Amino acid sequence: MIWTPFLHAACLTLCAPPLQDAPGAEPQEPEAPKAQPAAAPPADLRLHAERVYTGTGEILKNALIEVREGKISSLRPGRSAPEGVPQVKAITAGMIDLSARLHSNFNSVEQSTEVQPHLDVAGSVNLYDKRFARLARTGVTTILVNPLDRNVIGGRGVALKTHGPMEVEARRLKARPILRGAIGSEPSAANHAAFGRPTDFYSRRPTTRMGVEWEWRKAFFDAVAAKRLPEMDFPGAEDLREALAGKRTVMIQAWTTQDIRTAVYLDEEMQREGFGDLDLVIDAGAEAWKEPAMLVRNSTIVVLPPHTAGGRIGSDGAFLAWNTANQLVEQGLTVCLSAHGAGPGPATLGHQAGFAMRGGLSFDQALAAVTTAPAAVLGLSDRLGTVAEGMDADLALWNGRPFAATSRVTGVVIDGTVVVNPR
Amino acid sequence: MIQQSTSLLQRIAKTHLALTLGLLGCSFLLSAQAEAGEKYAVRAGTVHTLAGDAITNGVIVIEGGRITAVGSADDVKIPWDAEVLDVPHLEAYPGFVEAHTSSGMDRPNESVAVAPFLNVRDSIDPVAFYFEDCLRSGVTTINVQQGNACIIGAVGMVVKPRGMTVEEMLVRPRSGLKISAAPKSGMSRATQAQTLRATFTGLRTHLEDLVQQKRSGNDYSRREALYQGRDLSGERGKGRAMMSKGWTVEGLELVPRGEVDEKQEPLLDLVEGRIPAWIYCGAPMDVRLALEIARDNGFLGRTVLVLDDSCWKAADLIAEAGVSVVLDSTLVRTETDPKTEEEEEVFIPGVFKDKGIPFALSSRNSSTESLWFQAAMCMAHGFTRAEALAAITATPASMLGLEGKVGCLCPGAAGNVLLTSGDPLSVTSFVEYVVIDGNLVYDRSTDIRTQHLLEGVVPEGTESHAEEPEVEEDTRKKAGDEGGSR
Amino acid sequence: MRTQRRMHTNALLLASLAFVASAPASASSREGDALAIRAEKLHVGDGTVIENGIVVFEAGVITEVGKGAPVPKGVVLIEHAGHLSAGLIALREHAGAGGESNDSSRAVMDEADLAFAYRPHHSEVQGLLEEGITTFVLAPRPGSLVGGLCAVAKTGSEVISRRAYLSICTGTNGLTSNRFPTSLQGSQAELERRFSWPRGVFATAVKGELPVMLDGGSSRTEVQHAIGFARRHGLKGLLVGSTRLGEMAAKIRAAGLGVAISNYAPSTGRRVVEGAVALSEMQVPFGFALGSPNNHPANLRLTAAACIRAGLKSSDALRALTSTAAQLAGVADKVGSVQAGLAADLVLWSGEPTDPGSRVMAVYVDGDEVFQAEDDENGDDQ
Amino acid sequence: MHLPETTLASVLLVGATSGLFAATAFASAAPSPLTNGDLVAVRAHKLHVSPGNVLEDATLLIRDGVIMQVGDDLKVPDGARVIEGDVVCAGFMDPWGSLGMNGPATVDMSTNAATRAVDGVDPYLHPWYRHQALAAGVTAVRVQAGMVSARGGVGAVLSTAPAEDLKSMILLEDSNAAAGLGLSSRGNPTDVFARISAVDKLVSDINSGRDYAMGLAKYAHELEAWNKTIAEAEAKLEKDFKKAQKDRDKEIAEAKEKGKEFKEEKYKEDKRPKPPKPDAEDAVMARVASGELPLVVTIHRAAEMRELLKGTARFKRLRLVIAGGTEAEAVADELAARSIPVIVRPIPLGANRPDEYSGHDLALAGRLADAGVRVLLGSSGGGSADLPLLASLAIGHGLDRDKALAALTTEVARTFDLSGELGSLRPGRRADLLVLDGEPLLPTTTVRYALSAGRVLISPDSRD
Repeated sequence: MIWTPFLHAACLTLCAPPLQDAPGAEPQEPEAPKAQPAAAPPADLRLHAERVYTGTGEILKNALIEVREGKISSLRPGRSAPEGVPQVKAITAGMIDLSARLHSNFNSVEQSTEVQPHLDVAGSVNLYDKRFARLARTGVTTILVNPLDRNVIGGRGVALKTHGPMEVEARRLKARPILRGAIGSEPSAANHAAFGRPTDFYSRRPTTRMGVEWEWRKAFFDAVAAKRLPEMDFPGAEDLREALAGKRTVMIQAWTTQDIRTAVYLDEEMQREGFGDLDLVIDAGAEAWKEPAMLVRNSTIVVLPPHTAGGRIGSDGAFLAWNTANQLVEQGLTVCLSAHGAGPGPATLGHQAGFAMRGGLSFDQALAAVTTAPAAVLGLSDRLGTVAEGMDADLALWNGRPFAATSRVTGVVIDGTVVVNPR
Repeated sequence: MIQQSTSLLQRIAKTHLALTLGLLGCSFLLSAQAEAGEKYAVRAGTVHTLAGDAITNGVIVIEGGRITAVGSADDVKIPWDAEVLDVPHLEAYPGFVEAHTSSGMDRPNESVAVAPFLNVRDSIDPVAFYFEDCLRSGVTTINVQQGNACIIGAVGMVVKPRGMTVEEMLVRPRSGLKISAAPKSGMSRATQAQTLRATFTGLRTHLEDLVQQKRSGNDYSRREALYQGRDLSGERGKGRAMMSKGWTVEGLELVPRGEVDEKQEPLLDLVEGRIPAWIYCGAPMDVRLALEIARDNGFLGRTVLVLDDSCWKAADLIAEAGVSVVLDSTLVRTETDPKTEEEEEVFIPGVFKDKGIPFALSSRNSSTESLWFQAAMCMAHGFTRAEALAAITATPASMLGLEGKVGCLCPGAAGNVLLTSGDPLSVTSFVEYVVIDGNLVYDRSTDIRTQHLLEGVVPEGTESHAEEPEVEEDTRKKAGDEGGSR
Repeated sequence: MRTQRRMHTNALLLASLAFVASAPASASSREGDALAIRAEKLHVGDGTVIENGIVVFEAGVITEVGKGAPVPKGVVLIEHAGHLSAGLIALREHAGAGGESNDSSRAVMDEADLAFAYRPHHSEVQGLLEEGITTFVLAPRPGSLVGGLCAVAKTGSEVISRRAYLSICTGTNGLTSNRFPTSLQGSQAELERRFSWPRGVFATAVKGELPVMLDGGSSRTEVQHAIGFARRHGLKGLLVGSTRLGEMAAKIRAAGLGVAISNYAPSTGRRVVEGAVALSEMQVPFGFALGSPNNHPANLRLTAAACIRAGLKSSDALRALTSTAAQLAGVADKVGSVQAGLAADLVLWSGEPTDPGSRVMAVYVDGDEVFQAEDDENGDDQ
Repeated sequence: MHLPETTLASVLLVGATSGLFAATAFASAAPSPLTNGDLVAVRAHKLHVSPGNVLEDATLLIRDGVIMQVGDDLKVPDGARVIEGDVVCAGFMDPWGSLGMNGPATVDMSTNAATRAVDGVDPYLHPWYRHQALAAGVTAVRVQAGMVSARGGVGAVLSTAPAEDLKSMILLEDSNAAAGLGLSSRGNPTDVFARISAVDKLVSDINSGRDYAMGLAKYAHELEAWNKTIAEAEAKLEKDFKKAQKDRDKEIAEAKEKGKEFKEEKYKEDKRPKPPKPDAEDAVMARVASGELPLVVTIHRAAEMRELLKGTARFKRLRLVIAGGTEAEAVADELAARSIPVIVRPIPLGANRPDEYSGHDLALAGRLADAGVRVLLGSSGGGSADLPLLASLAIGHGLDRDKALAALTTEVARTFDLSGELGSLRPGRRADLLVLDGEPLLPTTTVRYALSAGRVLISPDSRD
């Protein structure tokens, strides 16, 4: 339990006694005077907020939230805070970062060959890494971990909560399967021409964007061919076929407009060839604002990288205009925001939502971009993204209006467990 | 507001090495005069003076670059010949004050370890992007000091982010001497402390030698006169006795101040408390050294500490010494307990507020970590609005000895006004206009760089990737420190 | 410098004969004549200590052990004012392979047999005797996914068991940057393939006839993966190379694995020794890895002493240095304790064997006296 | 600035202005006991007054952090806090450590003879590292800036008690001067000629230190003589002034008559003696040459040691201390004769050891002690908390047990002039002591209580 060692007198609204964070240790408060419906079993955790931004467009005022067995059991607005229940200014659903980049660096990508669709990054995720706890403290409750983008096709991503059991298989969410790849300069960054240098497997791989794009098309063509000619089968062919059939989301990192265009043309070529239609998500699409038409045409989902002071980001020097989120949403595209795993400080996911609002995005669209939209990409809209009865009890507690520069996440609940105590 | 004492003119004319000094000395005075005559007035929806409650439908009258009247529209009459900026939909705030930065110079650090005779005037670049960023984020007064990689650095100056020459930008010359208690590269804290003390010991030895030479000279001429049988026409020494809270060399009045070596002379000013000191501390142990050097050499009263984010652990020491501090742009620091491997977050301004130590915030860039954003983060951690705004207006102003001159909208202050589209600490509001010394210097609608950042509008003629220089990170600051936020 | 001392000691041995009641020219029982040693304290190796215990051995094998064990006629009796214990056993060693203990040309070298890399008279091996180490498991250096088959060797003499372990690096120690596998998921996929359709040594390992030596790597996640891998394929064996085994004690016991405690180094040491104490509380069998020549042979006893300082009982430490280590290496029928039928690998100490302050006075391997400390006049008596 | 009477020692005490100047800024040289007023009585079955000198069932009384009485028949005054234990001995000291120092300062290569270790001490290091050392029984550490630089500067002795502020950490702020000869830089060896010339440079530095002190004394002497002659001359001039005035008027008058231009008389006197340029480094080397500061030289190879011993033989009052000394046996007899202590690093080094440690083995301490050399045991910055464990390793390889205990207590105190303060449990000493549940330096022995200046810092309940 992380506590801010220097308590400020300023949080005047918080006056309840310390909250035991072990579920089920809630003190029995006296029976409410009015007739209680059939004695519902006591809640594991109860919270009260002046405003609950449910994420469904509705804002509940003075709402009392009850949590039982990791789910939101009841959500009743217009209530005063009972004795002993922590009160906060605002509650939103726990934020979701699809590009948290919490991989274990070069141990998380198999570079012996540039196409490894079947390898699951879960094998290299280190849940003891401090960054999980830091991310949880900023209000991010669910993340997607992908392999480092040093391969053309890196393999399978894994969706995890930022707090929970310490084994990856136990913490893995049954989300939509993800195939991770990259277009741009990074997949060929470590490669060099064969002659003149000691030959190792870095000397026979693409050294240009054309080569990277060729590897993508070759992988899909071979996968389709392998269905008919078993001797052409290779590990990961099934993954590629699932991607073509739309059963596996294809998440491609493409910073610049040139690379985004390559990704969209790849999808359209697959459709033209009749191989299938990729469920395409562009990660780190900084320059998506330059040619939005093709994204609309292909109804591609875009995950934006963090906003920077100068606008430049990424190894290819892409320029992210701050109104990109607003521009794409206005054209009907689904946009998610990401903070690339930033810990507590000036650039958390909450701050990225604020910067997107500075670029013109409305509050509701910003809230969607960090909760419901990424939840939909993961195919977990039935569990994550909104504050409603029956949903997972993943909550971010704020000491002011969410995403404002003058407020921050003071409490976090994941699966009903108080990870950061709002006290 | 611009000090006009005669000794100042004398000092500039005489002590600096720069060849251009002569003509510079007089030209900057004239330029300040020219603007004095014009009158300017601002009528805004609400005027936040930060020295009382906000005035709705307020008026600010500026004459000769100075605010002469602030009040509601009905009881302050706007002079007939004043140019009026009528923006009823905007809010007026005093310009923000950056207490210490080494941005805005072509190279912030000087390779010579002990160089108090240098002046930042010679390396400030008036057309640097940094000053444009200051306008855009509402900073109207900036104290430029040399970078942290030094032992005793150059003399700094307070400037405003407007003006084609350094003289036009000048607000106050000699705003302080930069000293570093953190080691210069290639040295460690042991050798840094040793060299720092040796510098002041060197000054003392130099002064003692001068006095000894003078005394020997006087004794010799007295004996010669006796031998030759003539009366000695005693002319008294033309110098000034040394006054310092630290240590003094008795008999310094024998030595005319001009004869003190130019390289040592700024140090003497420092020891005599005639120039403030800005001491950079890269770690908590540096704070002890900085306070000891300042106390032993008599300039603790005019010392401001420039702190790295790890120095919060020495807050008690700082409170006891009663000095004010400029905080690092990193406001949240994460530390790991080596025994339990638990991580603990510390909100640094909170520590200094609780201990009653006056502190100023500093920015790292013009948006994601600008002064207003840092103040907003203080509110997010429990500060009141007044406390947060004071940390970027009144407190830095008093550190620069400009309280009542900048950082507030009150009669007598400089005519520096921000017009914002809403609460300046909100992500969704912008600085629309900036008035400095009664001149409109910034209008967001013509700011092509903000349009480029916010709307991706590529200004014509700048098709190629106009590489914007990254704000130069003081690389040594983060050496060996795992750092909190990414 | 050391070999020169050996001739020096032999000369001294003759000079010191005067103290011994009756002693033939050299104290060696190889040629059939028996030898007996009486020590103030005889550490059998299972925790029991016999006051004034006598051990008799002939033709390299212990025949009698006991308080009043009868000394057969004509047998030379050596009186030793100090302690006697079985020779120490190091569980992960590279001495004797002369730096050739790892073939980095390919990831999997499953049939490589370290027994053929062992040179008994290599200079690296002599240092072990001075520290009372008489037996060690020669294992491949970490670096390849499957390094090969470890051998159990007697210090300075022959290999006593060839296929002691199959050495596997499941963690980051098995990865390199310029050949397969370069990622943890790549190495896990390769190991799954090798053990799900096992052939050759993999088949014998899955059948349980060949224990594995798992280098789990240092982080807790990698140790978790190693334990999960062993349980998934029903493998028995030893977990090595990790400094964070304390927190995983329960999981290790559930998986039925043994542990080799890695070297105590001042900076990372705290976790290693606290891990040993936690393992001993959970009754997980453990021994000590050494890894000379890069680590000085004295580190074996130093690590044991550091564990005692952190709370481990000294009898448990001695058991970990001798009998448990022998069980883990699968040679408990040959070495590891002072019992009839086992090899006469004995060490004479000036004090408690687990006290680094005790000197190694003499070392016997297979009944041969292979080392004797120089007798300095003010013999360090306890 | 007027210098006092000119004797070699007193001049050195004044030292160059920087030495004086720096001294005033710090606590006086004598360590400041943390006074806590209350009375503590420690009773033990075996009380090691000093290695080899053990009292049975003895009691020790402490007041204000100083040992008042030690004896086997003392009555415990009422009101005293009583601590019982099996064995009591003096706190161990690491003569070659870095606990409490800022990391980069210990490996700084830009240090010179005047750099002070106390400037590199960091009171804000996490207290847990100091707690580990105390729990292992180490109560004081001699630290050094620039441990591997040619001139490490002035070392200091720090207490391992929890640090409130810098002053409370410092037991002795100038314990020694330091030099490093022939140390490989990050493992790759330096060539032999560079090493030998480094030794000669050190010897010449000591020499220039001595000359500097001589120069100061000579200057003070000459100045005094000059002042005396000038005072007499002035008195005479005062007396003859009237006559000189009359002569002068007469000469002016004559010159005017002859129309010649009057020329003043030429006055000559000998010049005021110039003071030697203040040099902080030479001031430190002067204190080394006079024997006031021991000189700890980190040196390993026999060739350099012979050169050093030969070069320093003529400095009669120089107190040399060898640190490292891997091949010290080659000059053991001369080291014993000149009573030069050797700080041995009893760590088991594997095959990948630094070049200068190539001949190192664990029996070095034992063999040196047998050859009559004064042996100390140091961690060389590798973690003072493990020194007692490494000391038992040295015992296991031939070092006599009492000599090992001495190497951690009395010998350290004697080498750094702290015998009146630390190292043994005698009246007047600072109450740094350990209460153990067994013989010292056994792995089974734990520190039940650790006292620093009479304050109980480790007790059974605050163990980890």
